Amino acid sequence: MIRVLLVAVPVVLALVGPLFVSDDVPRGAPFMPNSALGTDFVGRDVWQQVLLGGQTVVLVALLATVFSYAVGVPWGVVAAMSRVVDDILMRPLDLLLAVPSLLVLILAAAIAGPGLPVLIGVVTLVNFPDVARISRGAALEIAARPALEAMRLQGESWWRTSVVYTGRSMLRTLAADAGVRLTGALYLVASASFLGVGVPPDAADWAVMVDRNRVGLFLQPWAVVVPALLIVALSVGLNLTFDRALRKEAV
Amino acid sequence: MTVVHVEDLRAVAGERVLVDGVSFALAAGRVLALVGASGSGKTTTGLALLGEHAPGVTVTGRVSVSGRVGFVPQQPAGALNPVRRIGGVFREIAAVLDGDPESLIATALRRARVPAELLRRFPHELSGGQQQRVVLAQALVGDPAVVVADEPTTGQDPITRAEIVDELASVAAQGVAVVLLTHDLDVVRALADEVVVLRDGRVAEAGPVALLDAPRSPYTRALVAAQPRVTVPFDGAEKPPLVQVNGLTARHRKTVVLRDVDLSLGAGECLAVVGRSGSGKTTLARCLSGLHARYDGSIRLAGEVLPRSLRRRSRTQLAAVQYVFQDPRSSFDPNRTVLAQVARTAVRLSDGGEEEALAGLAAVGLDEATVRRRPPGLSGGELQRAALVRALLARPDVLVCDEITSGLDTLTQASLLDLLADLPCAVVLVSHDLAVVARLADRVAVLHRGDLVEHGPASAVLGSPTHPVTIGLLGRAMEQEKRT
Amino acid sequence: ATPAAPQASAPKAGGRLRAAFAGGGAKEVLDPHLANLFVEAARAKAMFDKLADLGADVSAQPRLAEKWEPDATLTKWRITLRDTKFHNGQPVRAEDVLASYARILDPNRAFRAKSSLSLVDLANSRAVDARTVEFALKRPFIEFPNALAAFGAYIVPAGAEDFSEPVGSGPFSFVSFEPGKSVVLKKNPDYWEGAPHLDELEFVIANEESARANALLGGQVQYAHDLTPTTARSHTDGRIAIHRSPNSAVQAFAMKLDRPPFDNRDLREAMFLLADRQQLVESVLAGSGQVANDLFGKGYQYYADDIPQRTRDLDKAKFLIRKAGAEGLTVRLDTSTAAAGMVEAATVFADQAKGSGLTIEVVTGNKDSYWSDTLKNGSLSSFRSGAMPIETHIAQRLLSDSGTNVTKWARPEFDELYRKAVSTVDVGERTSLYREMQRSLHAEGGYLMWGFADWIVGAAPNVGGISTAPANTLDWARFDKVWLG
Amino acid sequence: MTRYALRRLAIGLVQVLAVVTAVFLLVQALPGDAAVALAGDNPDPRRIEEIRAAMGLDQPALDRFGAWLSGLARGDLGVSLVSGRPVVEFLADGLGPTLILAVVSLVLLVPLSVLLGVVAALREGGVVDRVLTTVTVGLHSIPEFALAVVLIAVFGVQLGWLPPTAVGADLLAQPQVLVLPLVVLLARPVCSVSRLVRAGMIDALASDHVRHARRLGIGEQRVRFAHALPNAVAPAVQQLARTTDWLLGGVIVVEAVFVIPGLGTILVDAVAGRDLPVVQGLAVVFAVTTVLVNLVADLVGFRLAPRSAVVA
Ligand SMILES: Nc1ncnc2c1ncn2[C@@H]1O[C@H](COP(=O)(O)OP(=O)(O)OP(=O)(O)O)[C@@H](O)[C@H]1O
Ligand SMILES: Nc1ncnc2c1ncn2[C@@H]1O[C@H](COP(=O)(O)OP(=O)(O)OP(=O)(O)O)[C@@H](O)[C@H]1O
Ligand SMILES: [Mg+2]
Ligand SMILES: [Mg+2]
Repeated sequence: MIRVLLVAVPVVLALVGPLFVSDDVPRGAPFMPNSALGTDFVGRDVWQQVLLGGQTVVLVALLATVFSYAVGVPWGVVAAMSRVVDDILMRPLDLLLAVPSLLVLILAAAIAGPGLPVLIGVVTLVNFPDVARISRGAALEIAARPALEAMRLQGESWWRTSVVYTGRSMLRTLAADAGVRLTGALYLVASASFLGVGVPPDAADWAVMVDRNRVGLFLQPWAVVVPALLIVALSVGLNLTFDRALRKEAV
Repeated sequence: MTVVHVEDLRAVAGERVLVDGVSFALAAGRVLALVGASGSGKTTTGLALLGEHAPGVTVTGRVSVSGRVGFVPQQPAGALNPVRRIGGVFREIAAVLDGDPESLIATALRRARVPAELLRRFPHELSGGQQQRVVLAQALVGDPAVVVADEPTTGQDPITRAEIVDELASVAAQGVAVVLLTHDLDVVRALADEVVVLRDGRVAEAGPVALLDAPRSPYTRALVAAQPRVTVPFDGAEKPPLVQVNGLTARHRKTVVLRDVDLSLGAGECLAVVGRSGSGKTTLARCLSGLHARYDGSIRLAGEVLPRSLRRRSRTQLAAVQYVFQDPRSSFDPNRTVLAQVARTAVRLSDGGEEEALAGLAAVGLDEATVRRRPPGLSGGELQRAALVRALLARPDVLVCDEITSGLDTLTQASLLDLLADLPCAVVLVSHDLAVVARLADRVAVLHRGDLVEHGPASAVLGSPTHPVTIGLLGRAMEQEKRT
Repeated sequence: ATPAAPQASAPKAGGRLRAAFAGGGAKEVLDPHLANLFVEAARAKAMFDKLADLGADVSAQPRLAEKWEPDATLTKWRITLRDTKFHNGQPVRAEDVLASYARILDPNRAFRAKSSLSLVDLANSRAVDARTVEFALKRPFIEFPNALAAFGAYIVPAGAEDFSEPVGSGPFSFVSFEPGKSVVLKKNPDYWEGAPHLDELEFVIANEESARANALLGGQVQYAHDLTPTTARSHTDGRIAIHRSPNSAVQAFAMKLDRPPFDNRDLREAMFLLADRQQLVESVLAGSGQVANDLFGKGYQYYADDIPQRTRDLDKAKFLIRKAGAEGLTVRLDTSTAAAGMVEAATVFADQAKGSGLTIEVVTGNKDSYWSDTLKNGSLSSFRSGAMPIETHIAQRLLSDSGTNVTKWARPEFDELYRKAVSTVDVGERTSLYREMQRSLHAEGGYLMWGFADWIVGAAPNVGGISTAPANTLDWARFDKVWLG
Repeated sequence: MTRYALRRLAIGLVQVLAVVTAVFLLVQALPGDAAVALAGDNPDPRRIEEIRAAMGLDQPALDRFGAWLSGLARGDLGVSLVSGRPVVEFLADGLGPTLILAVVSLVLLVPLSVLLGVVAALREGGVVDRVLTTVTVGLHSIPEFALAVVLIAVFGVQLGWLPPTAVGADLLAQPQVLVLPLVVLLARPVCSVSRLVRAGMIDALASDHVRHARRLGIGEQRVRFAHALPNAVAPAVQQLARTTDWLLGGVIVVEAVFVIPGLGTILVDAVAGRDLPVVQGLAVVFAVTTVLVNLVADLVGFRLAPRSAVVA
């Protein structure tokens, strides 16, 4: 129940929140406690910003995670198929892993300029080598399984062996990874804001709110606490859900 | 002196009764064998002696053991910690016992015939037989009153199997009571003083080992009767070759595991491949069926060279050679129903469908309700039969079977052998069990460390073996034969 | 609601003050001619002197130069030096002044003061005697003292090239330097303006504003440079004292006059009228500043304070937009995080333009190349500038040949007015020329200057003598006048 | 094993070169250059040109890279464009604080995350496990700066128990300034490592060999820590390597908030200032540490999982 609430509250807020925001938001002085959650660092209503700000966080984190898997899983699976392809595909990733992810983040964001697509791209770029490595490991193990060999003996199509069976068998490994990876994506989005890359400094975005409103922590703590709690709730909820799903499957 | 006393042992998992009123007693230095079909409750009873039970199982009844119990689990590989050196674990075991650890360990190693230099190794650096002895030695540290050995010979070649039997015999001779859980009646005959036959958790029959020769209960009689014997078969007529293997040299990475093997097999014949563990039998079978592509030389089917890799085999070629895996469970996808998976062969390779699959499965005694379950819901024997049907639905010219009878009780095994004997296609049978080989094979190939050391008609190879390995393998089998 | 900076007790000698500044990391150097960042400027000021510096009204005040006298053509300036010494005991001589300027003007180097001093004709300048320099200028220039006060125009001993242990004539002398971390200085008891109160002064680097504030709150430093209004508001319990320097920076939007749509005067006026300056000051500067009147340098010498303040007039703006035929037009407002508050101001302004018929679309660009991009591209962009004399502002940004003419304001008659002003000796006449220039800028210029930001400095309550002069002027960050009470 | 290590080092050398080249290209691709960065607000284009010439940035990029590479071959990392100081000095300045932070973090991280992982695994699905999951995952998802801000506000400013920053402090002489930064630094890796330990421990505790070890009469504590744990930490070692990498690569946020001038700060400043030789020097340091750390992790991994050595 708690688990469900932890996930549902932020997700619902993120999805339907923007519908409840009126267009002409009165601007006031920054960090004033004059409404339910007060005003933020440029005098906007914090509650309105909370309603607006979930979409990007949830979207960026989810999309970046999805893209990391969309790129990383086929990458790893293809690499697992042949030794030659393996070297061609995996060596460059070692390289990418050898550059600290924050340097990648700073450089990529500086080159491409701000914007959500860039942020999603960068978070994907930082994450997918790891996903590729994990998938490659899982796929290598699956490829050696008699079940897959049996399917090949049956003359099964590439689609059924490589995609349906391999994909499905990797689910457990990937699910175990996904919770932490989503959390990592949320964190990267937030850190990007701290470093001033990827998002406009006054974007309505929970992660940006946490960063930009922290100067007003003593005046108007809600402007930091509410978005931070929403991010934490989402991460914790997702991880508990994945844990539970894995435990169920293991039984 | 009675060291084990079991009275009215019951084990229940939910509604299901796994063990129902089992009682027996055992004196020091004696060997008691618990025999019975797969799933009859042997392991459950054995574990009860240790005061253990599987999760979800409730055990009632009286179990009293005077002294410690040592346990030799079914798979020694799994019981050894991959990251710990052998010696370290021995010292830990000895540390919790009274007495000088060094001498305790030395005694146990001597009794299990484990050379002391193995102590510095990791488990993966040992052969299967060595692992088995190490586990036995662990059980023997500090003079246990009882040793429970669970399926100690399953999957071992005859030579190794005989060694294990000797070891257990010598342990018993040193005054330790041994409880042997097995379905291998030869081992029972060779070792046991007393036998308890279990059927569906109940004692079907109990008494001295001689009861196997004159069983009273029909179940025991069936078990004993189903056991195949090593007999020298008659020569069949020579047939034109269907499969020809020329100069086959196969590698795993850089190690050569098969060296220059030449073989041939006629249509409808059965070729048995025998040899000690690690001699290259599975590799040969996998080369034939296209699962192992790293080899030199050629494999021809009806005169045509077979592509090395499955990917390059045409549908007819795929259908022509089929393979049945040693471990049926891992060859099924646990997420789809058995029927769905078996039927795929018909769909892909012989334009059939689910009806044919159902018919084929029914023919081996698997009803629809069973096969509509997913693999975890079937027993090992059932899955083995389903795997066989899966291969047969392709209507192959050659069926390659890797060790498909090990781990099955005699009754299940017998029905499978009948099925194989009636197949119209050629069969390549990889097996440790010479009795099975003798029953089915027209030709026999003996592998030793990657070399084909003997190859010819079954009557010739089994009747007058020339290579020492063949003699060794056969000799051990015959020896056991003689004991009965 | 800001507490008045508590004036600490009477001046007291002794003690060590730690001042936290944002820094440039390990790239900082102690060469005063290379000074670029605030911390470098403050350190240079503590160890070196310029001939002149900017006073509270941002006009040049004599420093190392005791006095200056132009000749009638305004092309020969005679400067008398104070009788003082460098930290190594050598006197400050005319030769050192000429050598310092020669170093700055070296054609192969790129010191910041170079362009300000470029009108000095070095070949014809000379040392009259040890304490008198005669500068020859390439053209008449009454504001030459502004050049002497230029950022980075410090006097160093002749021949100085190695600044790992710098020697200057300033109120503090060098003790130690850890790049990116700290600089320790000690008092120069022989300083010509009187010895500093402090015995020792340490500059420490903390790039994060919150870190500077926290270090101050935690007692780890006694002076924190450049705090936000929010921090100032957060700590009103007397644990720290807040010092504000008004008119330290101007915030603006720049429209380009040489291209559509802002080549249309009506549209520019409409923009002027659209801005709700009070709201911008409230929400972007958090109230820590004042409304501006589209003119640079409020409170500075020559500022035209007689021009009435513009206020928002939406109806008139709508009318003008319609008149300019710009109804339904979308204008792109380029901004970036290159300077604090620019993006926020852009968003607020875009909101204010809603319902005017004109749509403002805020585009956040790359911060690293923003200033060079904004010079060439776009038609409307965010702008911010620190304090400098109004003359300098005009010379750098508003003449036809100015290097950083963002608004592309290029008018021969305006250039002529400027030329006239800088060659007019009479102050009253000069002032009226500056006012005329400012009137035309106010009426039809390209800068929509909406606010002046306060500069905020925090200090421990016991620190006295902190001035509230605008940033970059003489009394800003001037630690020889500061004491620990 | 030695041959394996040597081969890896050779590959590592190629990787370092590739990283350096990639970083060079990336920095070239950045908008603006050191001259633009140095010119500051409202720069005069003429001045930018002058600075460019003074820095030698008017030379073709390829020539500059070539010169830098040949310097590298002689063990010379060049001098900073902006300050003219040798790059080696920068790295030496930043390495001290970074090493102190990294070493102390690791010394605390390993036992702490192993302990938490083991405790959670022993109580799998129970209240303790869920609380630990919630707390560690919660900490994992809070951005570092948010955690730092709260800790500083509470313990540094309001309660005044600990110094809120490390400004101007000598890290070794005043270890109390390290307390808050370490708490922030540890929050994330403790989660990722302890969750891996937990997962590994759950698998290991359910394994046949652990069950068998219990049967052999080995004490429960020994079974847990000498039999199950070594199997559980093998996957965590890889994660530890990545953490070490991250710690050595400069922990930008923590360094900024607590004013600890380490490699991360130098990196950010150098990128912002387009000080290419310094960025390149840092890239060399990061790439070399990555190669070494991963090599060490793999060697430790082989020790922990002897079977994999056969495969490698
Ligand atoms: N936890 C459990 N819940 C329900 N049934 C179980 C459980 N554990 C074992 N069983 C069932 O109990 C029966 C007896 O199992 P046991 O392992 O004792 O058989 P066995 O005689 O050792 O068989 P095998 O020869 O295959 O090893 C089997 O049918 C098995 O499926
Ligand atoms: N994947 C592998 N990598 C490396 N060596 C292997 C691999 N698989 C098998 N081998 C080695 O190849 C040799 C032959 O193996 P194979 O599996 O063919 O033996 P087998 O005769 O089937 O033995 P068993 O009776 O134990 O099943 C053995 O020495 C084995 O260790
Ligand atoms: Mg069993
Ligand atoms: Mg085999």
